[in-house]
Amino acid sequence: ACSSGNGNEESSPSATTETATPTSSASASPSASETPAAEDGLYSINDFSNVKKNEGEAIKGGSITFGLVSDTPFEGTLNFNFYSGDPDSQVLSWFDEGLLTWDKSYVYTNDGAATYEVSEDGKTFTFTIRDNVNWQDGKPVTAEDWLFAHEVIGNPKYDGPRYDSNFTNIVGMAEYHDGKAKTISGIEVLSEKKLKITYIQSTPSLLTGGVWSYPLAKHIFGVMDVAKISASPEVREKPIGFGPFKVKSIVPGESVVFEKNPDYWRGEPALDEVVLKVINPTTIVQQLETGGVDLVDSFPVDQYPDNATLSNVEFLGTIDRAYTYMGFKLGKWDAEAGKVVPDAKAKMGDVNLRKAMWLAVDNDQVGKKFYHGLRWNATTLIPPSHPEYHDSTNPGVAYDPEMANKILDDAGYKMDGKFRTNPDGSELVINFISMTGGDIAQPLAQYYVQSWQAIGLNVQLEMVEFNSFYDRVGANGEDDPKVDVYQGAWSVGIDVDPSGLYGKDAIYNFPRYESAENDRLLAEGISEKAFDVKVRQDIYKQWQKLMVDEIPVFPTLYRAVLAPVNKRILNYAIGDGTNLYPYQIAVSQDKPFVKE
Amino acid sequence: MNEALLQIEHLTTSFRIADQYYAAVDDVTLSVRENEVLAIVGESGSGKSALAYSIMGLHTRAKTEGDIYFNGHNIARLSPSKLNKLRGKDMSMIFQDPLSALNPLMIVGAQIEEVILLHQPKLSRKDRADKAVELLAKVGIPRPEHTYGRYPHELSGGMRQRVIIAIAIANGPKLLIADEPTTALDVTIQLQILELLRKLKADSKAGIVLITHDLGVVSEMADRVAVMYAGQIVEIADIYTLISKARHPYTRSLLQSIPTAGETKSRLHVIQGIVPSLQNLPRQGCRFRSRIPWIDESAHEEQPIMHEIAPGHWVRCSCYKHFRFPDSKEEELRHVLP
Amino acid sequence: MSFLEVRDLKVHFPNRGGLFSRKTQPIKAVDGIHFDIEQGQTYGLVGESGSGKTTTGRAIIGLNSITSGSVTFEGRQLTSGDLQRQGAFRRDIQMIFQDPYSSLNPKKRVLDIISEPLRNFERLSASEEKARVQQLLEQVGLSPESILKYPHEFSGGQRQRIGIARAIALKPKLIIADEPVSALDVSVQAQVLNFMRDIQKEFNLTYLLISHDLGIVRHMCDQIGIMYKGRYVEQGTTDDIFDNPQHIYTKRLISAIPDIDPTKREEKYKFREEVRTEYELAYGNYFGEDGLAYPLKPISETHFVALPGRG
Amino acid sequence: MWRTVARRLVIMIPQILLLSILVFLMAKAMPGDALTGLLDPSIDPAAMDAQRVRLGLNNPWHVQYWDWITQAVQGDFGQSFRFKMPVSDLIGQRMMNTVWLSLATLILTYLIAIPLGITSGRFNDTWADRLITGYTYIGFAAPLFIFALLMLWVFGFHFGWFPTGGSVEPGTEPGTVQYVASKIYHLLLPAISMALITTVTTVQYLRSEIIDTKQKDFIITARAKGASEARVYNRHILRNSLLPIAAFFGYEITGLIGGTIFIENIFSYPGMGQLFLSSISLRDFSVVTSLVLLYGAASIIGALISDITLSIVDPRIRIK
Amino acid sequence: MDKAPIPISSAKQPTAKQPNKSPSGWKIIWREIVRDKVAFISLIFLCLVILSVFGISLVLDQEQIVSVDLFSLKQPPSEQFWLGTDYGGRDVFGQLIIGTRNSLSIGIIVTVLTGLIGVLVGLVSGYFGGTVDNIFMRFVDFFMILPTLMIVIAFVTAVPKYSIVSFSLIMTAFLWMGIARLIRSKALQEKEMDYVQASRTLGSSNLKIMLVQVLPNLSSIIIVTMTLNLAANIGLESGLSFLGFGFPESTPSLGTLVSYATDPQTLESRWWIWLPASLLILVLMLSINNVGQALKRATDARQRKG
Ligand SMILES: Nc1ncnc2c1ncn2[C@@H]1O[C@H](COP(=O)(O)OP(=O)(O)OP(=O)(O)O)[C@@H](O)[C@H]1O
Ligand SMILES: Nc1ncnc2c1ncn2[C@@H]1O[C@H](COP(=O)(O)OP(=O)(O)OP(=O)(O)O)[C@@H](O)[C@H]1O
Ligand SMILES: [Mg+2]
Ligand SMILES: [Mg+2]
Ligand code: NI
Repeated sequence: ACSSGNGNEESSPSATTETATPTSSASASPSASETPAAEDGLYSINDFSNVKKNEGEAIKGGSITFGLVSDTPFEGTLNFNFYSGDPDSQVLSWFDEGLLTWDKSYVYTNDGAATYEVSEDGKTFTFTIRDNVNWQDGKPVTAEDWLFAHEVIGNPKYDGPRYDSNFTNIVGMAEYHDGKAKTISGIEVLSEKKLKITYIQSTPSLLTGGVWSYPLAKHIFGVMDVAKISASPEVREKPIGFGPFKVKSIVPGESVVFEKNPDYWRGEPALDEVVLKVINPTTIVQQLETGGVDLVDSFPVDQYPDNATLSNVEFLGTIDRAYTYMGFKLGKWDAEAGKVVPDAKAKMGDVNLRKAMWLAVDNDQVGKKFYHGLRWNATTLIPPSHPEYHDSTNPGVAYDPEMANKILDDAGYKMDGKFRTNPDGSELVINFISMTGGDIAQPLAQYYVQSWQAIGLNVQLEMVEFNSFYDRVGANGEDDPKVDVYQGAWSVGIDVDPSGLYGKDAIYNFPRYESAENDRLLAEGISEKAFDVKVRQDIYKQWQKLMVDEIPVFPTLYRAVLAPVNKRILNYAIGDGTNLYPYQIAVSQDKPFVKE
Repeated sequence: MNEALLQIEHLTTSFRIADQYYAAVDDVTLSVRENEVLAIVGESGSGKSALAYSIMGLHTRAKTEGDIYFNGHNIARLSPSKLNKLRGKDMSMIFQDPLSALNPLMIVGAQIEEVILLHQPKLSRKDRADKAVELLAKVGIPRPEHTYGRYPHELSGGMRQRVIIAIAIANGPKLLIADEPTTALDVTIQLQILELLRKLKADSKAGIVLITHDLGVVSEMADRVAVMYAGQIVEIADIYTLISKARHPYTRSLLQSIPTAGETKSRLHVIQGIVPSLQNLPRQGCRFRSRIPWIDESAHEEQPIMHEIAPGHWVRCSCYKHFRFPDSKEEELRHVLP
Repeated sequence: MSFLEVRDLKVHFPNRGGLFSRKTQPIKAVDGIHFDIEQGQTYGLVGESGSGKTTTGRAIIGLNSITSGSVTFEGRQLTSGDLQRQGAFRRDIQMIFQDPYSSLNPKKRVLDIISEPLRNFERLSASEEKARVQQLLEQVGLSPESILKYPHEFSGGQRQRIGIARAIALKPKLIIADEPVSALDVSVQAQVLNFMRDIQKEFNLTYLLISHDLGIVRHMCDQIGIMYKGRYVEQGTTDDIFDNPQHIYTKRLISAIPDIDPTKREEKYKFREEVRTEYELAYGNYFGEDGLAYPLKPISETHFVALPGRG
Repeated sequence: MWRTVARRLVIMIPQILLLSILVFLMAKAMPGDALTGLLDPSIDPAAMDAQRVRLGLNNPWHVQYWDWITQAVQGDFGQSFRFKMPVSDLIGQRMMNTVWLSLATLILTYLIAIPLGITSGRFNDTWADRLITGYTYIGFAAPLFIFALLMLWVFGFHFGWFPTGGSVEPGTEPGTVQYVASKIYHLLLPAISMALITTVTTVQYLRSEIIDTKQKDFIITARAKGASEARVYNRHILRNSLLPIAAFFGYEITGLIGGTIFIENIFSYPGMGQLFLSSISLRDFSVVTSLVLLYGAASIIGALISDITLSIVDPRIRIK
Repeated sequence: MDKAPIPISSAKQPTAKQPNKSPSGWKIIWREIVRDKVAFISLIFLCLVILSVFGISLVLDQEQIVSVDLFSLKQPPSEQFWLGTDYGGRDVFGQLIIGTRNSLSIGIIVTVLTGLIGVLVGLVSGYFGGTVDNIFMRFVDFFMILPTLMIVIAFVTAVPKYSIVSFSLIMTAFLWMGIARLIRSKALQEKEMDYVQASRTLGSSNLKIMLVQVLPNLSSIIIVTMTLNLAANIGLESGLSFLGFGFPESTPSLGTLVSYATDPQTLESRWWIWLPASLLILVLMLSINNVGQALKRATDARQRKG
C-alpha cells in the first residue's frame, strides 16, 4: 500500500506483483523556480532515459549510498513474504529477490534464479531452481522453501498482506487455508530444486506476476510459530535472502549497511558495500548535491525544475505504472453478496453529466503548470507504462468547455442563477472529496472545482485525509452517500488486468459501476484465449474505449518517475526488462561527485 | 562621660520614588554609649527602621548623607568589605520578623555558624558547631543540640527570635541594634526576650539601640529615649524624664493615648489626622503642626531646631511651650474629617 | 437567662492532608468553654496566640462550625452552617475584623461596602440606601462625601471605622470584635477604642472583645475570660482578674505586661521573679496531665478559676 | 515520604486507566483502521475481514478495550500492525532516541538557563540583563517549530554543519566511540534548537526568583552578618533560587513531550514523537494508545519527581 | 507551610505605606501600559493588526483568494500580488490576512472559553474548598497529566470534519486546567481574606460573594493569564496547523503558511510564502506577551515601574 504524502512508485520489481494499489492523488512537496532550465519550464518524459549513461571506467569494489526517500522510518519487516510498506521493499530488493524475473512486458522469463514450464492447459507450472542459488548462510534455496512460503502465507495465522487471489487460485489452497487439509494439494515438491504448482484457472495473468516467487527459508523459519515469524529477529534484525548483497548491520527504521554476497548466483557483485539510509523528502536535494547519497528511489517531480542542471547527477526517468483519476459514485456495495449494486437514480448517473465534467477540465495545463510536464493528460485507464496494452490511438476526452456546456444544455441541466439544476429542476449540488497530502493537493482539487463551476456545476470540495478518504469512498464496503465525485489514484501492478478495480465483485470498484459489456471484456481479458497477446490487446482496447464512453471514472494524469543518480554510478537502470541487475552496479571513483 | 560608642551626626537617608529623592531619615543626630539602651520610638513610618539600616549600612538603594562614628571611626563611607568586617562582629542587628529574617532552606545551626565563620575563620568546623550550640543554649533554647538541626519553620516565633539573637551576639558585638524585636510576639514571650536582652547587656556591656513603638517596652528597657516623628528626632531624654516630664506635643500625645492600667474607663487621647506619607511630608516648618491645629501657628518655629531644655533633654521646635491638650469643643472638630 | 450563653463549646478541626488522608487527632482549637454575656456589657477574651480566641468568636457568629456544645443568643440556639439561611436573626450579631486592610474589599467603593448588609436584609431604594450609608458614615465620623471613595484612600483608623459602620448598619445587638485595633498605631488605636465605646452607649451594644493586649482589655471590658489551649483558665470581672488573679497562668500573663512607669522596674522584676518561681513550682497543680486546664470552679460570685478538685 | 510516594503511584493507576480509555475511544473514533491503508485489490476482501476478525477490530470497543488492557497490564501492549512487531519492542527502540534527545535538551536548557538567569537576576537593569531579557522575550514569543525550521535550514542545509536526519551514521557499530559520537552529533542540533526555546521560561523564572530572593529579609540578615556580596549571592540567593529550579526538571518532562513531537518531525529524528504522528496517520492504534499512555505516565512521574525533589530541597514543603 | 503568627503587628502595613491593593485596577493597568513604551507600542500594534485583519477580511473576496489560478503559480511579490502567490497561484497576502484572522479567532475563542471554564471551576473549587475542591482537583489533576498536544492531535484526527468552532472546542477541552488551577489557588487565598468572611457575616449568599466580592479581586490575574494564554493558544493553533492537524488548507491559518517552509526550496527561494506569516506570528506573540507582561507588572505592586 501507499502512505499518504509521497507518491513514490517502486522502480524495481515489487512483490505486489499483480494489480493495483492506490497512490495519493498529488505528489509530494512543491517547488519550481522562476528560472527553469528548459525555456518554457516544461519537460517531457521522452527526454529521459531509464538507463544510466556509463561515464568512466569501473574501479574495483567501492561503496555507494542509496537514499530511501520517506518522511517516516522504514518498518523493518524485511522479508518479501511479510512486508507491507514500500520502504521495506526498497530495503529488501538489495539483499533478496524473486526466483523469477520478467521482461519489458512483464512476462516471466527463464533468466531468473528459476526457470519454468507451463503445461498445455496452462494450469500447471513446473519450476526448476538453479543449482547455484543459495541462501546467504550457504544453505541451498530449495523447492521445499518455496512450498514453505506458500504454506505460511496460506496459513490462517499468517499476518501479512499476501494472501490474495493468486493464492486462492492454487488448487487445494482454500482447503488448506480453512484448515480442512493438512497440505496444499496443488503444490508438489518434485525434487530438491523442482516444484510443481497447479492452478485452478489458467489466465494470462499467471505469466505476469501471478506466481508467488519468493521462497521462505524453511531451515530458519520452519520451527517458528507462523504468527510470530514477522516479529522474529530473523526478519527484523538479521534478515536473510539470496540476493547480491547481504545485510551487515541495521539501525532500525533508519539505515541498513549491506555487504556484497560473493556467492550470488549471477556472479560476484562489483560493489563491496551498499549503504541504505532513509532521507526525508525535504533533504533529497541537499543530500544529492553533497554526495550524501548516490541515488535515491524516487525524486519529487516538483523539485526537478530547480535542480535539472545539477552537475553531479544524472536524472533517469520512466513512466510510472500509475494514473490519477476522477471517480463518480454510481451505486453501492452490497456486502452480503459481495458485489456492486448500481443505482439507476444516482446523482452522477447521467453519462452526459460525467462527460461534461471530463470535458471541463484542462488536464494538459494541469500537468504543465503544476508538474512541469512530468505529469500529463491521461487518456485511458491503462497507462502507457504498459505499452503493449495502452491504446495510444484512443484520444480520451480533450478539454472543451464549450462542448461541455452544450452537452449539459442539451441534457437539460439548465442554468438557474449561478448554477445549473437537474433536468427535473431540482437543485444540483455535487460533493467532491479529495485527499490531502503535499502542497499541491489542495490547489489541484480546487482547480477542478473551479473548472466545474465554470460550466455551471455547483461542486463542493472537501479535502480529507487518506484514511477518511478511503473510508468514505467505500474501501470497507460502506459507501458514504454524501460523496458524489472523488479524486483518487491507482498504482497499477505489472499485470494489466483491471478487474480488481472495475470488476463487479471488486470492493475497490469505488464507482460501483457495472455493465454487461464491462463484465464480458474483463472476463475475456483473463480467459485462456487471451494468452494470445494480440487478442488480449484487442480486448483491452475495447475495454479502454468502453470506459471512455461510459465514464464511470475518467483518468486525469499519467506520471513520470525520476531517479537522480550520481555520475560515478555505472550499470544502473530503473524500470523493468533492462537486463541490468544490481550486482553489476559499479562506480567510477571512490567518492561521489559533488555539486560544483 | 566617656566617649560615645556610636555617634550619628546629621544623618539623612533618602529613598528614590518616581525619580525623586525623599528623606525618610532627616538630619538625625544621636549617640549611644556603651552599656546603654537607647530606645527609638515613633509611629509606623516615622523612619525608625530606615535609621537602623543606615547605621548598619544595609540600604541598597538609598542615598545616605551625614556621618556615623563607631568607636571613633566614621563608618558612613566605608567600603563594603571594610564594613563587612564590622557587621556581625562589632555591631549586629536583630530583626522584627523572625521568620523571614532566617533563610528558610538552611538549618538554624548553619545560619549561626555562618556568622562565626565569617569573623573567626580560623575556628574548626567542630568548634564552630560547638559554639553555635553554646549560643543556642545561651539564648535560652531548651534542647540546643536538637534545635541546631531544625529549619526555621519548625520553630515557634519566640524560638526563632532567639535564634536571631544568637546570630546577633555570636561574636560579642559592642553595639546591638534591635528593630522591633518583640512586636511579633506574645506578651509572655516578649518578656522573655526582653529579659534575655537585658542579661546580654549586663554580661557584655554592649550598647543597644532598641527600636519599638511600644512605650511599655521602652520604659522597661531603655536608659534613654529618642522620639521620632516623620523622619526627625523630636525629643530625646532619659527614660525617667521622658515618661514624667515629656515636653514635645507628639511625645505627650503618645503617652496620653495608651490605655494604661491606671485610669480606666476614661476616653483616650487621640492624635488628630494621620501620619503623612513620605512623599507628603511637610518639609518646611514644624512637621507636627498639622496635627495640633488648635495651637496657634505662630507657636511653631520656621526652622525647628533641637532645644536643650535640661541637660540631656532635647526637644524640637518651641511649640512645646504653648502646647495644651484640646478642650472638648476642639475635640469635636476632629470628629468629622474632610 | 443571659443575653448570650455559650455552653461547653467545642470546635475541632480535622487534621488531614491528601486524598486518602488518614484521620489523625483533630486540632482542638476550642475545647469546651462556657460563658455568659449580659446585654450592654463588654466581654474580653484574652489568651496567647493560638489559644482559640478567634475560633470562639467565629464559631459564635457562625463562620466556624461547632463540633459540640451550644450557643444561645437571646434564648434562641444558634446553629452553625449556612449563615444566610438563618436570615433575620443573624443580623443581630455582627463582627469587626482585625485587619482593616483585608476586611474591606479593595475593589468596592465605600457605598457598596457599607450597603452590603442593607442590600441583603432590607429592601431600600437607591436613594434611601445612599442616605442610610451617609448617615452611617457620619455616625462613625467620616464625611458623607466619602461614599464614592475606595478603601485604599483611607487611613487604617478610618478604614476600621468603615468596618464598624458596616457592622452597625443593621443595628446589631452583639458585636464580636476580633483584635479590632492590633493592626493600628497607638494613636489610631485610641481613636477606634474611643469610638467603640461611644457607639456602645448610643446603641446599647454588647461586645465580645478578643484581644491579647491586656491593657486594652482592661480599659474596655467589664468581664474577662482567659483562654489557654482552647480552654478557660479563669473568668471574672476586670477587677477580679487584674487585682486578684488566681490561676498561675493569669498571673504570669498579667505580670508580663510591660509597665509604663520606669520607676517601678525593680518592683516589677521582683514580682515577675516570684510569679515565675511559682509557675515552675506549681505548674502541676494548675494543669492536668495533658497540660490542659481543669474545668472552672467558682471562687466568688463573679470569679471562676480552673482548678483541680478544689471548691 | 515513601508512603506518600507509594500513594501517589497508587493514584496514578486510575488516572492511567482513565487516560487509556479516553485514548482508546478516540482511536476507535478515527475514520478507518490499520487495514484501510492496505488497499490492494488483489487481496480478497474476505481475507481482509478475516484479518479484522483475528485482530478483533470488529468487536465492540469495550471488548477490544478489555482485551487490550488485560494484555497491557501484563506488559503486552499488543502488536504494531504496521511494524509487525510488539509495541513494547518498537517503542523501546524509539524511546532511547527520544530519551537521549530529551536528556540532551534538558542539560542544554540548564546549561543555558543558569548562567543567563543568574546574570540577569543579579545584575538586573544593566545592559546584560536587558540583552538577556530581550532574548527571553523573543524566545518566549517564537514558536518552536519556526525556530527549529530556521536552525535546520541555517546549520543543517546552508552551512551543512550538522546532519539533517536520522539518529546515527549508518554502519557505526553500537558501543564504539564513533557510535556514541555520531549519536551525539545527530542529536545536537535538534537539542540545541529545542533548548534555546524551552530554556526561556527557566531563565525568566530564575531571574525573577533571584530578584525576589534579593529582597527577602534573610538576605539582609546575611549582609548584617558581614557576609560579602559574593557570599550573599552564592550562599543565600543562588541556593534559594536554584533549588526550586532543580526541582522543576520533572515538570520539564511534560513540556519536552510537546517539543519532541515538533522537533523530531522537523529534524527527521526517529523518536517517539515521529512515531506517534506516523502511527496516527496509519491508524496503528496499538502504538498510538501505548505512546499516549507512556507519555501520560512520564508526565505523572515527572510531576512526582518534581514534587519529591521539591520537598527534599525545600524543607517547608511536605508532599501530600 | 506555616506562617508566622502575626498577632500584634501594629507596625507593618500602616497608613503611610503603599496600599497592598491597586487603586482602581484599571487605571493602574492603563497607566502602567502607557508608561511602558514597549508595551504601549505593542498594544497599539495589536489593535492595529486586529482591526486591519478583521477590517480587510471583510472587504477581501475570500473566494477569490482561495481560488486557484493556473497561470500565476508561485509568483514573487508584485503590484497585483503584494506578497506573491503560492503553489495554487493564490494570493499570499490575502491568505495571510485570512490566516491571521482565523488564527486570531481561534486564539480568542479558545482563550475566552478556557477562561470561562477555568474561572468557573477554579472559583467554585477554591471558594468552597473541602470535598468540592477535592473532587474538582482530582478531575483537573487527571486533565493535567494528559499529554495535551498528543491528545489534541488524536482528537482532531478522530473528528473528521471540523470548523473553527469545533476545533476551538477540542482545544478548549484540554487547555482549561491551567487557569482553573491558578484561579483556584488565588480563590483559596482570597476567601481567607477578612472581607469575604465579613460578607458572610453580613448575610451575602455564597454565589453573591463569589461573583461580586471575590471575582473582581481576581480580575487582574485573570486578565493577565488570559493575555498570556492568548499568545500560547495562537502558538498552539499554528503549531497544530503546521503539523497538519489544524485546519484544512481551504481555511488558511498562519501555521499552514509557515508549514510551506518545511520544503527547503520554498524556505530558500520563495520567502514570500512563509516569511511574512512567520514574522507575523513572532511579532503577534511578542506584542501579546509584552502587553501581558506589562499587565502582570501592573498587578504586582512590587514590580511596578513607578
Ligand atoms: N525601600 C524603600 N523605598 C521607598 N520608601 C521606603 C523604603 N523603605 C521605607 N520607606 C519609607 O520610608 C518611611 C520610613 O520607613 P521605616 O520603615 O523606616 O518606618 P518605621 O518607623 O520603621 O515604621 P514601622 O514601625 O512600620 O517599621 C516610610 O514612609 C516608608 O514608606
Ligand atoms: N481553619 C482551621 N483549620 C485548622 N486549624 C485551625 C483553623 N483555624 C484555627 N486553627 C487552629 O486552632 C487553634 C486556635 O486558633 P485561633 O485562631 O482561634 O487562635 P487565636 O487565639 O485567635 O490566636 P491569635 O492570637 O494568633 O489570633 C490554632 O492552633 C490554629 O492553628
Ligand atoms: Mg520598621
Ligand atoms: Mg486570632
Ligand atoms: Ni512645632
